[in-house]
Amino acid sequence: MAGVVDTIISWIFWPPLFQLVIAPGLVAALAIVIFILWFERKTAARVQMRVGPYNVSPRLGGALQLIADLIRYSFQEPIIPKTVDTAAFILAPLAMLVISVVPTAAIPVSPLPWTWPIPMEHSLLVALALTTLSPVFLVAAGWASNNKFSVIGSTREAFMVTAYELVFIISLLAVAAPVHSYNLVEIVEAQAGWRMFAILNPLAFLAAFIAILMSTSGFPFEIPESEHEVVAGPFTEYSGLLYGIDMGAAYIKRYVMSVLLTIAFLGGWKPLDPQPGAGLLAGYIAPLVVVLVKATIVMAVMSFFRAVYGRYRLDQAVDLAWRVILPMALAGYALGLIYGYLGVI
Amino acid sequence: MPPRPSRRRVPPYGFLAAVKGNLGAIAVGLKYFLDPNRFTLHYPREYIRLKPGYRGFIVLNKAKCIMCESCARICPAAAMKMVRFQAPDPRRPGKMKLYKYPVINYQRCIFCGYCVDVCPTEALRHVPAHDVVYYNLEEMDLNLEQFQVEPKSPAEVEGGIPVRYVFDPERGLVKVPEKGQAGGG
Amino acid sequence: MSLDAVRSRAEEALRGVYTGVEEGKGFVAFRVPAERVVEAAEALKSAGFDHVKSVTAVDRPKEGVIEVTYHVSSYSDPELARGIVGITVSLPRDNPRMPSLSRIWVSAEFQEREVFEFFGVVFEGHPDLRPILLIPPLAEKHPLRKDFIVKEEQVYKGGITKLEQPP
Amino acid sequence: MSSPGELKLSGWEVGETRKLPGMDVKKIGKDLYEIFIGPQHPGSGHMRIIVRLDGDVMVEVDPDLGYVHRTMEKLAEGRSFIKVIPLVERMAILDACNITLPYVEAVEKLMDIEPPERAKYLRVLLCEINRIASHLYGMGIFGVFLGHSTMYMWPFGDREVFVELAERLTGARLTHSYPVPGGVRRDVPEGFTDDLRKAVRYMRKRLEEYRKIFLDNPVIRARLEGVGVIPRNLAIELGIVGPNLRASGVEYDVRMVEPYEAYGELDFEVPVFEEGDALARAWVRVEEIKQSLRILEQVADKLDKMPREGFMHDKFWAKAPKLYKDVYSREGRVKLMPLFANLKVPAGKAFARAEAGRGEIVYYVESEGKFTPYRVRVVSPSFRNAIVFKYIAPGHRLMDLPAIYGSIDYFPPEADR
Repeated sequence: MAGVVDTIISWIFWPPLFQLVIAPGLVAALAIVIFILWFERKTAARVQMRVGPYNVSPRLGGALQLIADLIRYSFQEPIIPKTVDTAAFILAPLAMLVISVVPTAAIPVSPLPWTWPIPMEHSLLVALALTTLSPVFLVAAGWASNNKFSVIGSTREAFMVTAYELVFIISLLAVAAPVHSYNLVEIVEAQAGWRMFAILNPLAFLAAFIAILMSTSGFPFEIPESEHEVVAGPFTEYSGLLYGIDMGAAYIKRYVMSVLLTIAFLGGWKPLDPQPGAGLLAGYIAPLVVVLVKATIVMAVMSFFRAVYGRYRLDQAVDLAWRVILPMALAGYALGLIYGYLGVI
Repeated sequence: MPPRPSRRRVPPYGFLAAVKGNLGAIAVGLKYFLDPNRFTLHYPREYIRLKPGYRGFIVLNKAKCIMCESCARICPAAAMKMVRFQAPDPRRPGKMKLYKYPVINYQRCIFCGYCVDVCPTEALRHVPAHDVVYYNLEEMDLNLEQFQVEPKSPAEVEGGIPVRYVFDPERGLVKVPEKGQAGGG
Repeated sequence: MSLDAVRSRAEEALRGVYTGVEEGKGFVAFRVPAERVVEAAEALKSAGFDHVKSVTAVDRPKEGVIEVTYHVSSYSDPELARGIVGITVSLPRDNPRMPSLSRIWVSAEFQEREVFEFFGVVFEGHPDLRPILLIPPLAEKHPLRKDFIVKEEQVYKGGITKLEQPP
Repeated sequence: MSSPGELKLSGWEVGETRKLPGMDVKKIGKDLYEIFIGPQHPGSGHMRIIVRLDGDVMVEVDPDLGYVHRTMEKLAEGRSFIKVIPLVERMAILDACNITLPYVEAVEKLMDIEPPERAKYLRVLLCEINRIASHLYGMGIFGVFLGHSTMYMWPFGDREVFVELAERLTGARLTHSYPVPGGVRRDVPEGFTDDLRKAVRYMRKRLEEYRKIFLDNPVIRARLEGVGVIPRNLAIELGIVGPNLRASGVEYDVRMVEPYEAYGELDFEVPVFEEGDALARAWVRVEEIKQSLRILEQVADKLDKMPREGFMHDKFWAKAPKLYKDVYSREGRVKLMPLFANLKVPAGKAFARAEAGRGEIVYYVESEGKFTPYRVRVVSPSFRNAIVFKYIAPGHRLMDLPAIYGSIDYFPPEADR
């Protein structure tokens, strides 16, 4: 009997599956995204003299509102207009969702080799490469919608890609330089104590943070789906579950990038230091929880910005990215090179 | 001193001001995040105890009505109209008399209060209720009997807590639960 | 400068063009024949009356005319701003046409479109003369003319009910 | 399955219509893209803006008004003079007193009466409360057009303070129908001036926070600075009104050039900005709120000192029965004499103007000596500002359209009348 349980546990916690589907992959992503959406609405409400979602569960402060929304989206009729390119219209959001989660397969959550889904040597590069895929499907969704606002929205997204992609990659490479490795585990292990890269290299950290905001259209860069100009941007024609997936995918992308940011800059699982031979709980679950909590805090800060900022104009955002953020990322990279040359880490 | 123009310019803005602007905006946001200032009225659970002067629903006191038609004449939305009855005159037996009383159609009423203000005998008055609900449009066209019944706020009927808002120099409006018997106003 | 001074400035500018003066409360209007209205407008504009506050048309079926009044005043001259001057044109009701003044006062452009749809006054030379507020089928009826009648409800409701005893 | 790829692009003339599955496509010009913003669009209000884009730059903007048109000028011809007040105030219910006041003044000019002193101050009081509420509303809409949701909620929340004040004064939150020919309909209730001073103190504090979170916010600065510039001579040429005019450096405010009611006796400034861009228009509104708060304080002091009498012209009130005076002394409510229902106004033509929240509103009232006006012409501030879309917006990027729209504080129901 015990053998069966062990087998089932080992199946569930088989890293390639667990990592991608449960945590930090799809299931954890959905849970955290639901929490973050609730948090975002409550935060905005607190700042804005309102109460926010409340009536669904007054005792929990309306925490079940998002579940209710999810149910509503699931049972709403998905309307597919006659004029859309049907296959692309349906496949784009689904592909976007899947592609958004995929980078988690390359992100380690524990230093122990048996928890890695794939052999780690250049995991930073793999994760970075995988995060850059989803804009293609956003553009496809807008183009397939055959709606003027959607086309404008997806064109804006295409412009934004030129703004954030380079910044994000360069600023993350700034942590690889001092460690002399693309291996995320080694990058985390280098950040012992308070020697986090966020503190050692704030320029690169800030650049990466802003790049995440840009890539997931968070304020002040909520440009592709800016409601007052292009209705919902690429998602104007979507309804029902497909719309829910569209919206969820952006947040899941933000979540995945936040996890990557946590690993690269915020010391990953760092207060914990699982030793070889640690069990499932101490060696896998506990570091995972630490990573997720840190990533959630990063996302919460991003959510708070919704209450403080408006949105930039498209050309201003691109201009800002190339003129301020990119030099900042390059300076961060240079700083990383200096650290690497001096062997500070 | 009479009004006069004053020419100004928008304060200039540089890089340092932009950094300061970012920090200032985030600081103000954080201030309200930690100490929110909410005016929200949780409506069916709470309701506002309206002030005596509020221009709410209108009720007729038929005993005071002198059938002068002023209210129906001044009504800008043609919501208030006179209904006419021919009935025996109690003072002069055997003679018929034309009675005229106002009725109101809440589909059209805009609550301007002209009728109440123009009534020379105060036969019409406002009641402190503004959230009365009707199930269909026909019900909103009141007849003479219905016009004399004082409508009640559904929140009050369902046991909501009456509150009132008081002014505060720090927080704008502060919601204060009001003790006391129902009705009033 | 008092209001009379504003008036005399306008009178000076319009000397020889206007055919009559009409005193209103809060404004003074000069009657101008339709052929010379452009001349009058140019004179007023060069006298400092730089914008149109209202293009007011009044339908007078008894006299068979539509009167169009341009109420103008000044932003740039604080003295002229105190008063309002009108130039009034009488147009025949069956074929009201007059030259557009929106070339001289751009601020009249939308208001001339409004008068066009509500009264049917055709402003010749207007850059973009189409209905602005109404849908085309309604604009063809020219609703602000007096022969477009809007009926309002009356004071009484229903007939008289007979009762056995007083209500 | 259909695909847009069926559209053949070769040899397609401008103006020619071709079929796509489910739609007809017309070529409007080389490299032009036409989008219809509104009337069912989150950023259009009750109007449509037809925009032609070349790339991201607007080349032609055509405001299409009239979606909430009610033909008030026609309706006014059919109803007696006093009934026109609740009618016209529906074009901008959040600015009700300012909008109706010039009409009342025009009728008063025709009747040759002037309201007594206290009534003038009471009108100014409500006008300034309305002006603040109207500016706050405009700033809220402006904020959300720029994606700044906090700047949407804050002014709307703080507007509640002034709406509450107006409710205590008049009994209605928005459509006050407060001024009537000869005077006003209510006197200030007990403790009102203290509440007013508290509200003024609160609003002063809040304006500082608005500045921090909105006007000094780098994102907002970037969006507004140099956008939608209306130079002084163009502003005069287009005949725009109100804060937009004053943001372009024109010193024109009806309260200043032709002081009506009690404005001539009050001490306040009319802020004028030089730049003429969207940012200056936002600043003008904030500065105007500050001046309105100043006026409110002065009016509160003045009302406290004044005896509680003289809220209606003697022509109407001298022969009032005892009941009327009782109601007034008990509730502060001014009862209307029954003759108001059939007010006969002497024949004549009157023109009146006032500075409403969004700018100058003018009325032309013509009476033939009957119970109903012969002609009521009203030109509202938003209607005069609508021309900005056509002449200022082209040349900007599409993303500037909400910034321009919000900055001119355009309010479709007011423009459509």
